[in-house]
Amino acid sequence: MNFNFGTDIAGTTFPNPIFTASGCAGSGKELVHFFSLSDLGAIVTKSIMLKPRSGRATPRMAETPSGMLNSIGLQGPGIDLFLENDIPWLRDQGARIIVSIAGETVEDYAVLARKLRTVSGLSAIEVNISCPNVENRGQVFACNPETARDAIAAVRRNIGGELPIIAKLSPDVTDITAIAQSVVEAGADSLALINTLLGMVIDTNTLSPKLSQRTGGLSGPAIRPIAVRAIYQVRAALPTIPIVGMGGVANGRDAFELVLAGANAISVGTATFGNPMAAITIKNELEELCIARGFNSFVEAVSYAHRTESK
Amino acid sequence: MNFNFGTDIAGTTFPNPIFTASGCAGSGKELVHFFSLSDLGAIVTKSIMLKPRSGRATPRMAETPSGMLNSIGLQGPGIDLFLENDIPWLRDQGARIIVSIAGETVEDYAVLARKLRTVSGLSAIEVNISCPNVENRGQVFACNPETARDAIAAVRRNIGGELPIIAKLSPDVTDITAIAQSVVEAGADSLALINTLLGMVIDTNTLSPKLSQRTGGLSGPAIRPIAVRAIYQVRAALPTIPIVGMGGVANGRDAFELVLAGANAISVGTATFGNPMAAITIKNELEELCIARGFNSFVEAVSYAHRTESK
Amino acid sequence: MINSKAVQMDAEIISNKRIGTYNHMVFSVDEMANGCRPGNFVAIAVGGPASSMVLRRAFAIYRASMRADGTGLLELVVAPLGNGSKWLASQVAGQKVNLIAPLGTAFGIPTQPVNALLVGGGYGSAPLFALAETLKSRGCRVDMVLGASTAGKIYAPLEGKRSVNSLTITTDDGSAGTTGRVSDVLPALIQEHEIDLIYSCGPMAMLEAITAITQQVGIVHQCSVEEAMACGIGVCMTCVLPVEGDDGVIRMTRTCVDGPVMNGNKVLWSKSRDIPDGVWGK
Amino acid sequence: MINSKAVQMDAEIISNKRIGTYNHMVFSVDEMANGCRPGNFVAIAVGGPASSMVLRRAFAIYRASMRADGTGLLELVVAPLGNGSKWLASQVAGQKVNLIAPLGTAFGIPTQPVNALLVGGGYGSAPLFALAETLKSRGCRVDMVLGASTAGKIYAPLEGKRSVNSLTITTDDGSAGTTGRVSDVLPALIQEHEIDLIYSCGPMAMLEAITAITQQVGIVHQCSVEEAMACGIGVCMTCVLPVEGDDGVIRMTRTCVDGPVMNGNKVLWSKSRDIPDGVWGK
Ligand SMILES: Cc1cc2nc3c(=O)[nH]c(=O)nc-3n(C[C@H](O)[C@H](O)[C@H](O)COP(=O)(O)OP(=O)(O)OC[C@H]3O[C@@H](n4cnc5c(N)ncnc54)[C@H](O)[C@@H]3O)c2cc1C
Ligand SMILES: Cc1cc2nc3c(=O)[nH]c(=O)nc-3n(C[C@H](O)[C@H](O)[C@H](O)COP(=O)(O)OP(=O)(O)OC[C@H]3O[C@@H](n4cnc5c(N)ncnc54)[C@H](O)[C@@H]3O)c2cc1C
Ligand SMILES: Cc1cc2nc3c(=O)[nH]c(=O)nc-3n(C[C@H](O)[C@H](O)[C@H](O)COP(=O)(O)O)c2cc1C
Ligand SMILES: Cc1cc2nc3c(=O)[nH]c(=O)nc-3n(C[C@H](O)[C@H](O)[C@H](O)COP(=O)(O)O)c2cc1C
Ligand code: FES
Ligand code: FES
Repeated sequence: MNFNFGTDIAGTTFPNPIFTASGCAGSGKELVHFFSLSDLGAIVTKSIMLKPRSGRATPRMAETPSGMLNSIGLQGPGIDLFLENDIPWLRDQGARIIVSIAGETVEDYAVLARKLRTVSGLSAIEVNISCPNVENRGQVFACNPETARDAIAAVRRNIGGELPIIAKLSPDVTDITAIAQSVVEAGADSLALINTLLGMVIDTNTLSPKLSQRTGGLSGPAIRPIAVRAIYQVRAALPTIPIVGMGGVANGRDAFELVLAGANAISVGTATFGNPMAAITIKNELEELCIARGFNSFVEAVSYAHRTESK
Repeated sequence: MNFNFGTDIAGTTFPNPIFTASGCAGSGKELVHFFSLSDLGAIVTKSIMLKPRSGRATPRMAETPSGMLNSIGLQGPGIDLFLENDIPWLRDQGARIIVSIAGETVEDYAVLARKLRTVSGLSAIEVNISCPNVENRGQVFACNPETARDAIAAVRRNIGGELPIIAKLSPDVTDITAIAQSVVEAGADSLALINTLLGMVIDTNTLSPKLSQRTGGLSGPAIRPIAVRAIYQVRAALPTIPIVGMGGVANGRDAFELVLAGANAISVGTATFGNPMAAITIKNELEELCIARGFNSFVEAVSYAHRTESK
Repeated sequence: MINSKAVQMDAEIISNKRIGTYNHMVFSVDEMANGCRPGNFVAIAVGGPASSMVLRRAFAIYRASMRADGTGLLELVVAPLGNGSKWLASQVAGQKVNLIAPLGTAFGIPTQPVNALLVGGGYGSAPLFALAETLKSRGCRVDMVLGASTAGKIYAPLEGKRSVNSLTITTDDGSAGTTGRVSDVLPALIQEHEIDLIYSCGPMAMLEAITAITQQVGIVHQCSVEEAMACGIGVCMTCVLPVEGDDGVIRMTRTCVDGPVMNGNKVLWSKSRDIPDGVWGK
Repeated sequence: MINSKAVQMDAEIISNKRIGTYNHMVFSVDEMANGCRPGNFVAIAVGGPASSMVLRRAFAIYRASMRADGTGLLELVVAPLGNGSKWLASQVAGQKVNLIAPLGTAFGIPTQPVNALLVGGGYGSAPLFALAETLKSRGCRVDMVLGASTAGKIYAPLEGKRSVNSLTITTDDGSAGTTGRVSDVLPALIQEHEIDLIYSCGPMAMLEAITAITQQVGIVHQCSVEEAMACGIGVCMTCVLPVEGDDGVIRMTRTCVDGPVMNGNKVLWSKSRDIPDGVWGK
């Protein structure tokens, strides 16, 4: 078959557009039990912070209709151990690696970028700015065009020339295109849409919030219509920016929907919890669908739902 | 039994806290086939505008995982015919009536309020401000503290002293408590939380957005965690404001969850489409649950999930 | 207004048989069957207790009948296409589903014997057989045209065929009957059988094509439309079509309560799915 | 790391019987049964194709065995409590469910014959019977305590009882055995049977109470914990507990891959569900 499934994110080429979503595949160590990591377009690692993090107290999750809440709190070993242990291992697997970073201050993002600058074998860096900014009353970086810009600018200044920066945005904003515009101006090469939505579940037995942190991030098929809308809006506002789409993709049809809306690649998150093989199944189904609908290459399908407007 | 199921919204008492949600029960004419409208706390009518409205072209809806999108576009007969036909009929049914109004300009809201001022037999007026403001590039009134305030202030100035004003807010904002604060300052006596979230579905057969208007409002159980979070946040910020909660309530447990988060009454929307008797079933289940959890009155259960914080 | 006979109930599946690409399903209902008229539909909750599908699915009533023991039977023809219909078609005898029926308007039955042509597309043939029987019993001549993309999608059971004077079949791919669309064969049939009245049920594009013919020839066209419905009972306003009323005003009209059977000649079919100019409130 | 034997498959339900307040369910699996050890669990997708439940449910393996024909059997004890478990318990023989097994750690088997006390709460008894058989076959003395709120929630099938030297039952309401909790009867049993090692499985509060005793008396405590799991395979980090490692560092440790069987004496049980001071990365 002649179908070209490859995709390009800010100059880096991936053999197929299906990635893992940050925080939904760990560092890939468990998933190799089910498939070869090199079969996916890329592995996006769990957002890593400067120092080791215990994360939040449990309960950290609650199932919701067609979705779930989580408040993991970015548990992880910190950047140094991560670079020592996980990156070499991922390289050995032949995986294309996108490192996701998260900070509590603008300076955190700068330091993380400097640490990554010299690491070889990375395909891109995803900047998770859906984190509370401890210098600004805990307001989430991604919820304000200025703080979002500051975090991305700090990464841009420190990362060096090569590595594409993917800014990951939160949907919990009045106008996501304004945030998108702002981070692109600050030097983001690509956007990841969308992170989870802030939600809450109350346990009607204990009569208290179910999660230890009260609120958590909503993911899964329930949020897919929000993801499609956000991707579509941002694509309309920024016609050429590469977008990594995510949010409730559970099968090839879902992935195709996000692609038509404007995603140049798709991250699979919550679906992996229900099915460890989800990303591989989605990859195969998406390829079949693109072919069935008459596309000669994946790239042709990207943003196709916008065609009527450009006519 | 001694359980007191009554609730109070800004001085108006309702025998029970289960209402219909605006736009999900028409004017009640079809539901009387299934139950007596006076059995519910109140009927919230479909948002009515100044003039007759055709609404949007079809398709106007798309099912989504545990939810649906709609873009009805406020189809309706306009306030004059509505007051002539629907209100007398609802009064005859013994229903408690909450009229929902919607405008395209601040002046529209003012005129609608004046028209309602002298109508007898109304329990409250709900102000749907999730409408595009034609004087401000079509930005939704509820997405900006100033325009939200202007719309509510216009109603406040024109409605006279008696009728409680319930301001209905959109969850599609960065900080819903800021909007809540703003409309309460402008004279809202109560808040309705939440309206639908902006979403989109793309048809993977036609390769175009499924709804004629491209985007639509997401409702149903999928959005319940967002509703619970919004109600909880606003309740924490405004401890005494009466809140009419809604968003994905499909059974008594769901309603109870919103009540514990801070809702003084519950509107049932999308659930009625799946089951015309939903509101009645929810009412019965909610009463049983409150009793089973040891509450002596409905009012005791309201905001109960906040108790740990006030300790 | 909502069909005054509408009842909500849990109905047991009596049988579920695959016929061609369809499932013929029989449900045990009570006296409710008595209230069903050809053209009415049923709204069924799908997916079971933990379903991700929040909306009911509408199905035209294929047949409704009362048994000697006082129980009623409701029969449907289900095309397993998407999640909801596939779930329904996978349910087995003995299981129960929640349904509301009868809903919507019925085909109007002429008071005088007339020559009626019944036109069905795909599973759109379902409500036409009961209609044919009723028309026959009133002394009408009944001819039928059924069309589909391919032979397997023609639903025309033997017992159904008995109640029509003639049956013409068209398929897009020529795998059965005449190659082409139902609208291709209509003009000749109208002339040949001196048709007074056309009843139709099928995809919207087919109904539009038939209307083009009936408006031209000037004969009555009662069609059963199929617009996506969220509630099926008239409360949500999703299922509307622009229809000209008796007062000459064109309104966005609910097809679940003022339909599914409507006067096809009064529907402003519009492929573009716009709100046509002149609609009330545009 | 994930259990190296883990396999994902569609498994047919062979039988599903109500026993007390539980469902005993048997699934046909292939050689996978060979890899299952007492303590391992299975993760099952629930709700069918249009399910609103996106997460698998974990169930302790009650028994796993190979049949002469080379097929394997997997047995579970399911308490139908919430949406997922109710759905599973309502499935009938012949239907298939998707499962992943074996997952997680197994109970460690002592190399020398010892005196073991097995403590189960509610359906927590499920994995203990296979464990008892294994211990017996290694020459251990095996005593068992089962507790529950009420008699109907004690799961103790006849064939299971055969492999234990003694069985003590406690219920909160006194409807069977001793009134009280398992922790009330433990100290006496530990002394009486000169217990070297305690295995436990049940609600977290019970495990915590047992740990208070084992830490005091200074005996080994292998417990199977039950923390809410989103993925069951180690990728989501929802299922953690603060556990002291061999290096003395307390880490938030995944109970799906480094558990469910853990050294109870090394778990920092904390009712408040805080991150205890001293946890790495706090
Ligand atoms: C008045 C009426 C009568 C009908 N009679 C029959 C019948 O006799 N036999 C039969 O097999 N089907 C019939 N349908 C179509 C049926 O209601 C379902 O829409 C169809 O089975 C597809 O639903 P799904 O759940 O399988 O697909 P999904 O893709 O899961 O459907 C998603 C949503 O879109 C709506 N939708 C999808 N396709 C259609 C369609 N073609 N028309 C309207 N809504 C659609 C569904 O109702 C649902 O709300 C009828 C529809 C209407 C409105
Ligand atoms: C290692 C392990 C072994 C288990 N073994 C058994 C067993 O042998 N038999 C049995 O009946 N159940 C067992 N459970 C509990 C089972 O996994 C389900 O959690 C329980 O059946 C309730 O799920 P539900 O879908 O019915 O409830 P729902 O309310 O629909 O569950 C919603 C979510 O909360 C989680 N949840 C709810 N209750 C619990 C709980 N008590 N523990 C952990 N998570 C919970 C569910 O897994 C699900 O993700 C075990 C759990 C774990 C982690
Ligand atoms: C358990 C869990 C942990 C997550 N951790 C991270 C994270 O560390 N960094 C990040 O950027 N996003 C994180 N996310 C968000 C996902 O990457 C993704 O944006 C979101 O879940 C929507 O996709 P989905 O619906 O496919 O899961 C996490 C999501 C879940 C469910
Ligand atoms: C078909 C439909 C029409 C609606 N029309 C209105 C409306 O006219 N005015 C309004 O304020 N809200 C309207 N809503 C929003 C609902 O009142 C409610 O806020 C929302 O649907 C969330 O509740 P639910 O999940 O219970 O449906 C509509 C919702 C639906 C699904
Ligand atoms: S389907 Fe709801 S009004 Fe017709
Ligand atoms: S359940 Fe996901 S890591 Fe343990």
